This record gives sequence, C-alpha cells and structure tokens, in this order.
Amino acid sequence: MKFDRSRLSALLFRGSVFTIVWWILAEGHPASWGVGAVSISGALAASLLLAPPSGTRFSFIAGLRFGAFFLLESIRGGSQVALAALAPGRLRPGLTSVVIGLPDGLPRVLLMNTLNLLPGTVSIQLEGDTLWLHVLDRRQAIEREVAIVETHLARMLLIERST
Amino acid sequence: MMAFDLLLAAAIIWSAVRALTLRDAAHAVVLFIVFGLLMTLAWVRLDAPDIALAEAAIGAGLTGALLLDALGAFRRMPPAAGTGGWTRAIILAASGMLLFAFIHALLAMPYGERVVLPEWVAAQVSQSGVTHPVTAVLLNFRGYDTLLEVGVLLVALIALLAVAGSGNASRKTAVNPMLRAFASAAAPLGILAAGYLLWAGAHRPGGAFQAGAMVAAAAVLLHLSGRLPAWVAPGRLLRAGLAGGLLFFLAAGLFMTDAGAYLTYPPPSAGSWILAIETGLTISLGLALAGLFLVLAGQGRAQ
Amino acid sequence: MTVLSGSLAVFLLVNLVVALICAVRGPTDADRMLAALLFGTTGVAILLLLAHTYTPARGGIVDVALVLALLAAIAGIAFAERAWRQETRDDDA
Amino acid sequence: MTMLEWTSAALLVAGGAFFLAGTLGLLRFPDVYSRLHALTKADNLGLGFILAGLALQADSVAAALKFVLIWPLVLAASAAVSHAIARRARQNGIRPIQRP
Amino acid sequence: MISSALLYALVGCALFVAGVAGVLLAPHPLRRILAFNVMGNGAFLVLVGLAQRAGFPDPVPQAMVLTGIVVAVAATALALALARRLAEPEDEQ
Repeated sequence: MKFDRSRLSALLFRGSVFTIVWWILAEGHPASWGVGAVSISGALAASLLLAPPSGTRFSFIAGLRFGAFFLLESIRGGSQVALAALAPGRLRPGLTSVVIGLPDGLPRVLLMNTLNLLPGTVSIQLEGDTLWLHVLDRRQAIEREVAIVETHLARMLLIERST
Repeated sequence: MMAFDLLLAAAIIWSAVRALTLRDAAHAVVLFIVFGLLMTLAWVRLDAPDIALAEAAIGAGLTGALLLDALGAFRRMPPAAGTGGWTRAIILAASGMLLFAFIHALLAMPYGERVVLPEWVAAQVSQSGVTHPVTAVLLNFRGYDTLLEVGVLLVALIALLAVAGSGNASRKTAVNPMLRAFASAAAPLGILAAGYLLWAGAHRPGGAFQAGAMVAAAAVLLHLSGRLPAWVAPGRLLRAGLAGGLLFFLAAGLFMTDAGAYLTYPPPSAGSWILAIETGLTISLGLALAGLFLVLAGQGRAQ
Repeated sequence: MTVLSGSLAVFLLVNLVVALICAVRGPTDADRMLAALLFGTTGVAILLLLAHTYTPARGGIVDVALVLALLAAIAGIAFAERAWRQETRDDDA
Repeated sequence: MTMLEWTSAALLVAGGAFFLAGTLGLLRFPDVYSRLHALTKADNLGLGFILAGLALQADSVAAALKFVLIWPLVLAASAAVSHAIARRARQNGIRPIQRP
Repeated sequence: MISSALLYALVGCALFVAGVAGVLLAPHPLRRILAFNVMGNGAFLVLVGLAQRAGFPDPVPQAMVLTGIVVAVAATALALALARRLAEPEDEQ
C-alpha cells in the first residue's frame, strides 16, 4: 500500500492525522465536532503554511516495521543506559562522526531525531554530510547502527539510494 | 499523599528561595522556571487543574521564554550596590516577623464555619450554560472581571509597544534544522490543542485563558525556531484581532442588557453565547500574550 | 492499584527533586537546561500517576500532562537559542 | 487482581525503575553529553512503560489512546531539546570527556 | 493534622514573605521582577489553599487566580520592557 504524497494526498494525510488526534483529545465526544472542524482546519492551514508539501512519499508497511524497530531499540537503549548508570566506570564516551547518505530535509531530520532516542547516540551537529554524534561507548559499531537506521528510513520514505 | 505534599512544598520553597538568592542571573531564572513547573504540580494537588493548565502554558511557555530572552540584555548590567548590612538585617528580621504573623493568623482562623460560596456556585451552575464551575464563574457569574482583565492585557500590550522603542526585528535567526522541523510539527498541534481546551472549558478544565496561552506558546516556539519575526508594530489585521475579542464581549454584553443587568445571559442560549465569546477571547488573548513576547524579543539589541 | 500509583508518584517526585538539585548545581549552564528535559518526562509521569490516583478531575489532569509535554520543550529551546550564547557569557556577580 | 492489573502493575514498576536509572545516570555520568543520554533514553523509556501501564487501566479506548498519544509528543520534544542543548554546548566549547 | 490545602496555604505565606524580602533587598531589576512573581504566586496559593482547607474545591478563588496569572504575566512583560530601557544607556557608555 503505497500512496503518493503530492499536494492532495499531503492534505488528506495531515487532515486525517489531525482528525484522529482530535478524536483522541475529545475522547470521541460527539458534540465536539463543531469546534473540532474549525480547529482541525486551523491546524491544517498552519501545517501547510509552515511545511509546504514537498512530494515526499511514504510506505505504510515500512513505517510500521520502522515503528517496531524503534520500540525494540529504545528498550535496548534504555537498558544500556540503566546498566551504565549502575557501573559508570565501564563507559567509554566520546565524539564520533559518520557520513550519512540520506538526502537533505525531512529524511535527515528524522534520522537525527531517531538517533537521539536510540542506544548510545546523541546527535550534535550536521556539517555538510558529516553528522557529529556523542556516543556512550566508542567500542560500539556506530557506523553500522546508523546505516541500519538509514536503511529503515529510506524504505519508509521510498528513497532510492545510490550507495 | 501527605508525603507527596510535604516534599513538593519543600521543593517549591527551595526553588523560590534559590531563585531569589543565587548570584548568577541565568541560574536564578532557571530556578524560577523550575519553581513555576513545580507550582503546576501543586495546583493539581489543590484540585485546580484549570490553574495548572494555565500555569503550565504560561509559566513554562511564556514567562520562562520572556525571562530567558531578557537575560542577554541584563547580563551586561553591572550589579548595583547592594543594600547595606543593617538595612538588610532589619528587613530580614521584619520579614521573619511577618511570616510568623501570617502563619499565626492562618492557623487561628475559624475552621468549622460553613463556606457558602462553593455551594451557591454549584446550585447556580445549571443556569449558567456550562457545566464546569470555573468557566461558569469566569464568564457568567463574574463576567465583569474577565472583561476588565482582557482590557488590562490590551493596555499592558499598548504600554509595552510605547515603551519598547526602536528594535531591530530582523535579528539573525537560528537555522537549526531540527528546531525548525519540531516547530513546524508542534505548532499545528498546539493550535489543535488550543481548540480542544476551548471546547473542553464548557464542562471540564480548560477555557479561553488556557487556549489563548496555548496559541501564544505556539507563537513563541515559532519565533524561537526562526519562523516568525518579532513585532515592531502590529499590522492592521493584528490590531483587529486584538481588539475584536474585547469588542465582541462588550457588544454581547450590551445586546443582553435587557435582562436587567450588564452581561446577564439569557439562560437557554447561555452556552452558545459563552462559546462564541470564548472563541473571540481566545484569539484576542492569544494574540496579546504572543505580542508581549514578540514585542520584547524585538526590542533593542542594537549593541 | 491507587496505592501503587500513589507511592510511585511519591517515588518519582523524590527522583525529580534529586535530579533537579543535581541539574541545577551544574557545573555548566548546559546541565541547568537538563531541568527542562526532566519536567518533560518525570513531570508528565507524575501528573499522569496523580490523575490515576484520585478520581476527581481525572481527565483534566491528563490534559495538564499533555500541555506540559508540549511546552516544557519551549523553556529548554529558549535557553539554548537565546539565553546561552557564548558572546553574552561574562560572569556577572 | 486480574491478569490485566498484574501486567499494568508490572509495567508501572518497570517504568519507575527506568526513572531511577535515569536519575542515577544524571548523578554519576561524567559530562553533560553523557547525562543527556541518561535523560533522553532511560527517562523516555520509563515514561513509555508508565503510559502503557496506565493505558491498560483506562476507562475507554479514547482515554487509553490519549496516554499513547503523549509518548510520541514527549519523544519529539525531548529529541528536539536534547539536540538543541548538545549543539549549543558544543558551540560554546564544552569538550566531551574522552576516556581511552 | 493539617489538610494539604492548608499546607499549601502556609507555603503561600512563606513565598509571599520571601518575595517581599526579595523585592526590598535585591538591587538587580531582574531579581526584583522574579521576587514580584514569587510574591504573586504566594498570594495565589493562600487564596486557593485557604478557601479549600475544608477539603472541597472552590471555583471562585480558582477563577480569580486564573485571571491573576494572566495579569501577572502582562505585568512581568511590561516590567521587563521598562527594565531593559533602563539598562540601555549603561550599555552605550
């Protein structure tokens, strides 16, 4: 199930996200839809103004798979920090840099956000194609882990990669 | 839950006292923000989620951002001569006595008397058009206060514009891509949440104040991420929006004066009146609160 | 269950206060900014546990947590983007 | 207690444990960058467990989903804040501690 | 045994007094603004805590405090603007 996120589908996609969020917020109260319609259109207008649709495409199944991957990895990340907190002497913290292959814009922002929440890495700054990371344990295979996240994101956003 | 209350009380006093005694200005402001966030927890413990909502939105979103933005201007200021030793001792002693007197008065207050006001409110809520008592008080029973308060906010904003002087709105803005992305995603959600709080106000905690604060917080976030310029002078549309809510409130009040007193809603349609007025108020309050920050943020950084 | 969530709320408040004292002590300004992160997570968790522990106004408290989750970030971002710039860093005292 | 309540209680306790780990990390990690790891990972996971535990006991589906909605919100916010802090710390010349 | 509402009212007293002392003692305008806000928060706590010490929520003081918070932020912004103007000439010297 793949759909094009050109203008119309971006509108539909964001509109349905906001509608679902409203339904959750108002706990499905039927009387809420009057104010809801106005708020949803307001949010939609703001969203289109702030982030105009850029023709990004999105694979739903890969998205779900990414979600599952994210959940498992964040449990691993939390446990890693918990273990390190019990024995801080074992830490080997430091700076590293990796070269990333994902294109500019949303994919990179998503990558940096994801890395902030995954085991052992906090993204610090992007200089050109070089991403500076702080890692808790420099013996960890950072480049491979970043590459795995990149592959997941590329599949989710349907990006053909040359590398 | 007494352990919770005692610990929270101690933490609140700690953060307030540190905010007032630390030497470094940035340090003190951080503690003040911590203080505001701890107050949010206290309001929840006091069964006042309305105030907690406003405190979370205004304390964390607005006051904090105002103070942090001002830090740059104040850090350069040479510290003025402090109060002398004797004066200091006298003031501290007097404060101690004041505290003692307050606590004594509070504990000595008669306890068992029946408080009639909450019961009166509870009895009248069915007439007010809403089912949430705090909203009923704000917009129906004590509509005057709310009306005047919006006026106060507008006057403050006008005074601010008069005081602020020439600023340069086109300050170099941050180009942090992560921040831009976060703001673009969070601001629409903020608008959605504002709409929800506005709707919720009729029957549960929420209302125009919290919704307006939410709108303002979204504007602050957009400004911080470089998506919204500071205000030098509000344009025509902004002025209309600012005044609109207040004027609508006034007009609605005049329209209903035939009931005998100003701002007395006819009971059958009171709910819709309140919703309409609250919508106007949200826009007006949100713009005014956002304006407070955006005007100050653009103020003289010519150095 | 309310006993569990109530005592967990107290436990998290202890955590929050200890972490706050530690964060505010520094040594760098960056450490102080961690306070915003603390409220975004621990503060939200405490509010939700409080909402579960006592029934009146339960839904309202969850809304407070939601607002706090959105807005605790603003203080941290304001600090990083506005207050803590290298050129303004000369010790007042 | 029913099975559901036991699961929920276990999730809540696990959440509390991760918060404790986050606080310990904050107290014991050597520099601000490492402390960021403690807060963005352990605390977020702790909150996730507590949200899951509370969602299991919610009155309605929508109320449960509200708990679930809070998690991505907090995650996005803490990712943005931690990035802003780390970036500014590096720009202001705070060196991360490197151990051999 | 005092109720938790009364406890918070007592905290409010302490905050109010700390704020008064801060306003009187602090030479720095920013600190005075902080002290003024602490004072206000103390008054809010006394208002709500005292009204609810019997244990029932009272919507009237809650609504008053709600308006009070908004007025306080307006006053803070105005005070900051004035203080910034005061600080300006010293910067130019």
